[in-house]
Amino acid sequence: MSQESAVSALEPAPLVEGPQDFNTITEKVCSIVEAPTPLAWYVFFAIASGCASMLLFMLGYLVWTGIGVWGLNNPIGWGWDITNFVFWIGIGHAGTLISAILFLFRQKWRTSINRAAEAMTLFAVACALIFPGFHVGRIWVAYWMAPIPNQMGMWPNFRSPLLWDVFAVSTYGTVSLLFWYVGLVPDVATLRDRATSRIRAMVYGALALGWRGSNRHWHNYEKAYMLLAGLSTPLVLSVHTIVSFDFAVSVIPGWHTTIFPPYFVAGAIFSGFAMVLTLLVLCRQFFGLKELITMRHLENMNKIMLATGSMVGYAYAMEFFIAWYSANPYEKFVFINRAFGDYSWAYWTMVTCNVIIPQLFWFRSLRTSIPVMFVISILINVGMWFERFVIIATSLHRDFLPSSWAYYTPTWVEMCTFIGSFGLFFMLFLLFVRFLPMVAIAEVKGVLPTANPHPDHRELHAEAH
Amino acid sequence: MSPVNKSEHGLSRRNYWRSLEQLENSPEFQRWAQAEFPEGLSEVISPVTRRSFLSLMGASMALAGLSGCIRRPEEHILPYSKAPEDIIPGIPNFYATAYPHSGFGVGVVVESHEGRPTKIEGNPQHPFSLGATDVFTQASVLNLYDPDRLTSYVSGGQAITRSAFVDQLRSKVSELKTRQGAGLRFLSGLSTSPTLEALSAQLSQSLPQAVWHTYEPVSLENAVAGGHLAFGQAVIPTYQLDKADVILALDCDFMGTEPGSVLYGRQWSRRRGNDGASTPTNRLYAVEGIFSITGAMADHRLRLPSSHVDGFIRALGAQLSSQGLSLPSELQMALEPHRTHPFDARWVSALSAELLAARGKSVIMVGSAQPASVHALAHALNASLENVGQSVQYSPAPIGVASVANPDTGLTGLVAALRQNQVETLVILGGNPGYDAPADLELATLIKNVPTSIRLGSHQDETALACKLVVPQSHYLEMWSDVRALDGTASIVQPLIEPLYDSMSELELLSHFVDGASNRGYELVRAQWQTALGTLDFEKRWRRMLHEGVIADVAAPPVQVVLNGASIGAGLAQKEMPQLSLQNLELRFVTDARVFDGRFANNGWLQELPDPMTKLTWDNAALISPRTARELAVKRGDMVSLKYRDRTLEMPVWPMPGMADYVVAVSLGYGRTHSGRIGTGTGFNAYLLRDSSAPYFDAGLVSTRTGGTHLLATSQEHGSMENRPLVLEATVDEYQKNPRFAQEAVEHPPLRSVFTEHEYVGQQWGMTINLNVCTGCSTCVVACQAENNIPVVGKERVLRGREMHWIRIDRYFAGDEETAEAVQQPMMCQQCQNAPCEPVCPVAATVHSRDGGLNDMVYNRCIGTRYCSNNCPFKVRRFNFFNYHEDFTEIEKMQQNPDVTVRMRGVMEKCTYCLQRINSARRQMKLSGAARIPDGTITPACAQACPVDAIVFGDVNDPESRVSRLKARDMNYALLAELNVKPRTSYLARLRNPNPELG
Amino acid sequence: MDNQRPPMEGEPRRRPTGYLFPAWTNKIATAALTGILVMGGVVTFVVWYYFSPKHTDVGYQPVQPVPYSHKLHAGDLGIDCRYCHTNVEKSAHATVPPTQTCMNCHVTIKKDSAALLPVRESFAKNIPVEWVKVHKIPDFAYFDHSRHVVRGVGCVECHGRVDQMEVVRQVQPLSMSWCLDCHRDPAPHLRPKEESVTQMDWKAPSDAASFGQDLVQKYNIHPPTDCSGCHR
Amino acid sequence: MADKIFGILAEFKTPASILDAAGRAYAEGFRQFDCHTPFPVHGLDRAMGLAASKVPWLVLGGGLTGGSCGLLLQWWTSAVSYPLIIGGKPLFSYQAFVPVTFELTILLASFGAVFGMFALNRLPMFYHPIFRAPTFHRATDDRFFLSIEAKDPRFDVARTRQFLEAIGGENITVLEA
Repeated sequence: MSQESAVSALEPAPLVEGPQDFNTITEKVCSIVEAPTPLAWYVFFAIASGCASMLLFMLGYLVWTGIGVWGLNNPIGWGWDITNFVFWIGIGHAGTLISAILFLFRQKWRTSINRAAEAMTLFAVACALIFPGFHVGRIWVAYWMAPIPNQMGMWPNFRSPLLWDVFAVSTYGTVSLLFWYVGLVPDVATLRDRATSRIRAMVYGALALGWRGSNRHWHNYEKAYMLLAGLSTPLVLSVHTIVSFDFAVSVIPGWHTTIFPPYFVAGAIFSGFAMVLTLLVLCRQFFGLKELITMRHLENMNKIMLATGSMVGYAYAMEFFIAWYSANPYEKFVFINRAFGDYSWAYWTMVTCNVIIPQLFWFRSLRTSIPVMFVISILINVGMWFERFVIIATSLHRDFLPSSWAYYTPTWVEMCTFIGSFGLFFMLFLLFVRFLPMVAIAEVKGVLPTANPHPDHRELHAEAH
Repeated sequence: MSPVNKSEHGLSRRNYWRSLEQLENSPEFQRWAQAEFPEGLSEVISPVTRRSFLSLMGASMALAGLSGCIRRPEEHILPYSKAPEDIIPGIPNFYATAYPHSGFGVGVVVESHEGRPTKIEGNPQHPFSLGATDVFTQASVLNLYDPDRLTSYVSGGQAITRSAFVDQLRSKVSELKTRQGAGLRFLSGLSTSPTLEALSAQLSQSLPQAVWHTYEPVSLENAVAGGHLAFGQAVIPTYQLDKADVILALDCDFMGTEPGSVLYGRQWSRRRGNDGASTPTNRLYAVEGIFSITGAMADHRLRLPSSHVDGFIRALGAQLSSQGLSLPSELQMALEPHRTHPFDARWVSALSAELLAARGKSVIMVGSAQPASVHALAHALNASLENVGQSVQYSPAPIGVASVANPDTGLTGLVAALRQNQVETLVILGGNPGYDAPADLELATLIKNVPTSIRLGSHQDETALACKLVVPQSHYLEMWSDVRALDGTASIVQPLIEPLYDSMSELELLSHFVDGASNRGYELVRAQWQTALGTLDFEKRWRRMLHEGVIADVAAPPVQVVLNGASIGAGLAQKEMPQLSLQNLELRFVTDARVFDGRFANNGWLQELPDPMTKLTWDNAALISPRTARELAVKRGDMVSLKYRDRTLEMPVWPMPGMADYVVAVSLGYGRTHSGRIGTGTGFNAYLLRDSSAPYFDAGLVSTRTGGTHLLATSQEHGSMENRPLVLEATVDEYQKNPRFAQEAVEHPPLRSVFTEHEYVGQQWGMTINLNVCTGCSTCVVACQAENNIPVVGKERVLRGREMHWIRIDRYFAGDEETAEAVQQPMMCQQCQNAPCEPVCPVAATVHSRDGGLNDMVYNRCIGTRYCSNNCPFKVRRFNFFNYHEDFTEIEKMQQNPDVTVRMRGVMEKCTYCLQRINSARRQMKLSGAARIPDGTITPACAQACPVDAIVFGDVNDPESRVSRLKARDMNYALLAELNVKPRTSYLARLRNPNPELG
Repeated sequence: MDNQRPPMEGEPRRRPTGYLFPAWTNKIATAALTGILVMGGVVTFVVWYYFSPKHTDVGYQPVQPVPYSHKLHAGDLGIDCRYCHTNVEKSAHATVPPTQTCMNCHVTIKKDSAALLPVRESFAKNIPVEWVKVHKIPDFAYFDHSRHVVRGVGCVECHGRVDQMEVVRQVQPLSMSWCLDCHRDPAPHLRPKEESVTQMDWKAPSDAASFGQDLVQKYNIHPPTDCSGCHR
Repeated sequence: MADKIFGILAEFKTPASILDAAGRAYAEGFRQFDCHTPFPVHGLDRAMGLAASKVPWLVLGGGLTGGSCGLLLQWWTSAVSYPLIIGGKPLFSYQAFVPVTFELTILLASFGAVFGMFALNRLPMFYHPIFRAPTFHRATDDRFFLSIEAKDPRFDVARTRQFLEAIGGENITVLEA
């Protein structure tokens, strides 16, 4: 008895708060989708889709007129385009990471946030793909990057990091989509079974593929899900590693850096979690999911951000150390130029947002304050965007021969394109929260105390840790 | 600005300093950068139209080989109806002719594709070309296809037919005949054409009262006048610099804008370790106020305002005579007072010592800007130093040159006549006096008052607008004529193409006045030479002179000269040097290195060509020394109002290191009001300040800041080498102490590739660039542009950093900003054997060739990721941000080289070592069945045009080839070799040859 | 989407009764799968064949302004190709002959034929005959006739039996990979210099491949497969 | 044929009870039976005596195919089909071919996992007799069902129904095929 209490004292905050049974979970999550559309949703959706259509216009104008409508020039061949690409890909990391890695580590707290995170991953990857796709000078022949037999007898060059990107990002997108959909099937079935109109029932029914909760299915399902998680884990790490190769493989000082892969992955997770947090904080306010997305979830994410943020900070420091230690005048110059050159404003924005501000999370009070974490999460995304910009622009605008040095300023086209990509992202996310269960119902039920068929075991607690 | 300060690096011998400003940070750049299509020049590219967009799509489909679904559009082949002789479609023909540049001829060989002249090369047979050219000659072909050329005859603003004009002219001439041609005046640019001289001689028979005036904005009149003073005859000095151990250039940019630069540059370079000895064997002293490319190549350079050069040469003369040089007594007397002088005594004495030591092997050259007295004294010193007949020779000055100097037959004479309304008919042949006459003469307004004014000109320009009758003038590639070179060597100017428009040449127009008959240029020129050479097997000689482009054995023998000390001494009447200060600046008019005197203002190639020293494009600016700039509290781009006498001109300033203080140098030829789509409104018209009494320089200028600013587009923002081992240089002594200094400067651990590298067998191409002789004159840049269909992009795109030149000439400053030294480094694709651009391309659009071992850029495979450019350590790749060829007129298209693909929008391009030339050589080899291409067969456009022969191309696998021998030299080094990219282009380090006395 | 209020607790949920989907829907999956596979195959084939020059360009046979018969001139009369295509050995272009060349004979032969009217007009008025281009390669590919002909590649290799064509027709795809095939293995397409390249029915005495191999050695023929071989 | 029977369905309230029921059914000797639960109930596989899943083998197969095809493709295109010298690197520069090989391995492996899983589960199957049961919609909400199929040799409508009642099943329904 005393032992009982001792143990229960050690138990962490529950993953699902308040008196919950299976049905209340179902109700809570499904009612969001079934309830009449709130006016606010329409407002947000209008804004988001507006921006998204601006994106369309900008891309059309670009293809019509030429890359010249962007601010790029001779030394600086990449600017906001690739910056945005890396930025979005980075954001796209948290989803699969939360789903896969935390799943493998049996981190049950992931259950109520992974669905939204995965969705966010997909939409971020969709936004990311736009930029490498459209930054090419002749998009109408971009398909030459695919190994399709052709009358020229030509093949893509598999030594090019850009081609690695094509494979990495598309694989990542595909696998994340499958992962997300597999997770969705049982929950869509729930929606199907609750549907009150035939159309809804048909639509959800089609998506549910006739799922009937059969345990013989669960049997394969769980195995497949676990393996997917196992596959996605190296995948998620590989994607940003390969994105970092775009730079690491080159010869340009400031790009040619071996620390990039781990540093990029850490940064990606960092920014990814920040974006998830931003969205979830909003969602749980709007849709009253406070009991499902608990403070413990948020706090855990903040801890991860603190950790990854510090890793990124370490990477920044290490770059400088190596630049000095290598005694390579070009390297040395590039990094001093980063901190004090024409783009120092960008550099210091980056350092402030990515390294200094997240340190506030050392304090529990700040870590658990909704407004604070919301603001910080946004600042982190700003900082991470600047990180990519700094790496790309500062390295290109001061390379080997001073004679070719120049400066890069974006045009309104680039800016609107970037804003537009946010429009697309939020548009997709709004559609998601409107029509699909944003919390993994079945999984959450699985972590309820009552879900355990052997209450006499300690397994529950063991697993909850 | 980068924080790295000089002291931090010990890399290089000399401490390099930073660019004066960083345009990036200036507010107006920011403002400008916001606007997507900023104001400024927009004449070059218009936004893409739907049509062209679709055509692009079409093209791309074709590339993809998917044109299928729809049958391809029907194309037609239009064969000749009657095939012309010796034109084989697909094989260019070459014809010799000569380019008359401000009167003097440069022999050229013109490449013609199916009857379209496309490219100008130097004529190796011609003494003032030797196979090379200058920028102007290179660019002159573009003027032929200038879409703004005058296409019809104009009478009082109305277009009329040629015959209508000819009728008017006939009646006019007959009327003039009745009064012996009284009231008839001709005004022409300088011409040395024997045929023209003959015609004007006949003219003085038929119309004895007519007067002929000659005017050139920039010419040799001072030199000739100086010759008069010195020798009492009209002579032009020509030099043989390869015979000179010591060269003193007084305000004389003989490698740049002075006449004969091609020859003089080559001669000078022969003694700079170009051929034979690997180290310089001559020493160049330069005294100048502006920083010219000649000054940049000098071993010793003295900053001196042009107005002080007079004093300097007197001081030098005095010094020489005091050191025992025997001068005519009057002269010696005159020089006596100048034994004391304000100049660097060590410098002067060391110089005179060297000159004396090198008697007969030295040269004193004086720039055309200097007054006659200075020239005269220089003539005297050269003569006394026994250089005449050795390194200096004199040839008779053509009538034209003499008449420029002569007030009666010069412009002033005409103006006087105009002012007294003595002119009834004015015929203006060529030139553009309405624009480039000194402002005080107000010529344009005077011309308007002339009852009958006939203008022969290529454009509806400032002069044409002032005239009643305008006659379209033939381009020299469209006409028959002849011309003399500086030394009198004559060449036939033969047409490459029928006149594009129904235009006339000077000769053709003139012949109407002579005998009222409209003779064709051909008959005139041929007749002239028949009389000159006699009919004895004339046909054969005629053909030969046409074929060779030089008329052998008719060059006048060198003139024997006798010094006239008295008149020189008289010329040296006591004259105070002006004391320059902020309130009394020197105004120096400079011949522009790009648009010359304005005649090239509408030439896109030259407008976009960066100035060799300032790297400024599409503009001219008031150049001042950094110190003067500080004292005037102005920085780059600030507008100042220049007040000289009663005239003012507003223009932006450009602080230029190495300039003499209190000198404001403004280049002529900009600010045209009626030039065409390219030239109108670019830059600022310096002629508005020019005064006929002091055409080249004068003190008394006041500059005040207006507060406005002007965006100046430069192709190189950063002037410092940041102490990186890029351009390597040493003095001859240092080199002899350590011949491997260059390799040691780029020292790096032994480079090993993780891969077993490919082995390149057979003929493998490589290049060396000799920084020892490269003056940065930029002829190669224009030659490359002409050869490779490189587009002109316009000022705002240069500001964006999107210029397309395949060759970038990097100019770095060294030393402190007062006594700055400058080095030049042509930078084009280095054809790296392990090219970093290749592996990053996702579609293998840039790969390495097996035969030749070059870095191929396959435009039609490129999808435009720009990754290759990002990864290029030399940043020599150029991206087509827009479709620059889109709105080419049919006329402009005629210039393009059919052997080079015209690049579409969205693809990368770069230097190919003139692949088309390599391929045609290989083709010849295959057809002839030969095993290999002999060394020297292939010459890239840049190498062929280079006046100083700095660029050498050849087979690096053949140890006997010239390029291999140069690469074997110990001052040969590869740039950024430590990256193990193995560039095929390497550089020969620069050696300076300073006087130990002044060391 | 239907905005229906969520049912209250305990209230029986109104849902569609009976089967949502009929039994046949179970076949959809397999049907769709096979469908996709089949369609994929078809599309691939269509693109592969119908979008390739083999289909789009081969067989192109436009109507010419003058009914000139290569069969008659080159075939029956046996006029050598080079009589008209004079520069084929000198230049990149084989050159379509000037009207002059036609008139060399046709001033006397068939000098009033209606079919030759355009030719006579062209000659008289000095305006070109507008022949329709049959063999077209893109502007960025620099093909050189002389280089091939002089090295012993017969006209027939690319142009087919022109001597049997009333109206000229394209017989080869002239696509890049088609060029490469020969550049990688020139042997079967070569003939000795002694033999005339214009002889349409030339056959190698022995097996073409091995026979050509000797020629490759003899003339040291190594056609470029570098990009710069054809693109500049 | 309306009289044809698919099986019998019984409803349970808690994970514990379904686990227990499954165990009993297995002990009773039933093999052709199944449980339907809103979420995977821990231990149910063991109770139903399910053999290990075959999904891992499909994943392995997919992975191997992806990897080998990927590498083969890159080798053939860059070293055999059109060997181009690129950046002085060998024609088959395997170091550079790792990323694509890796990505393709993952891609096909996950195809194996997902599509394999659906195939093994015979999904999609939009039509199934069990959907007839009036309360079965709660199988995806908060109820646990046990269905014993007619094709089980030991199946007999009456006795099986009794058995289900005995183990505490509620609203027992006979499902027509």
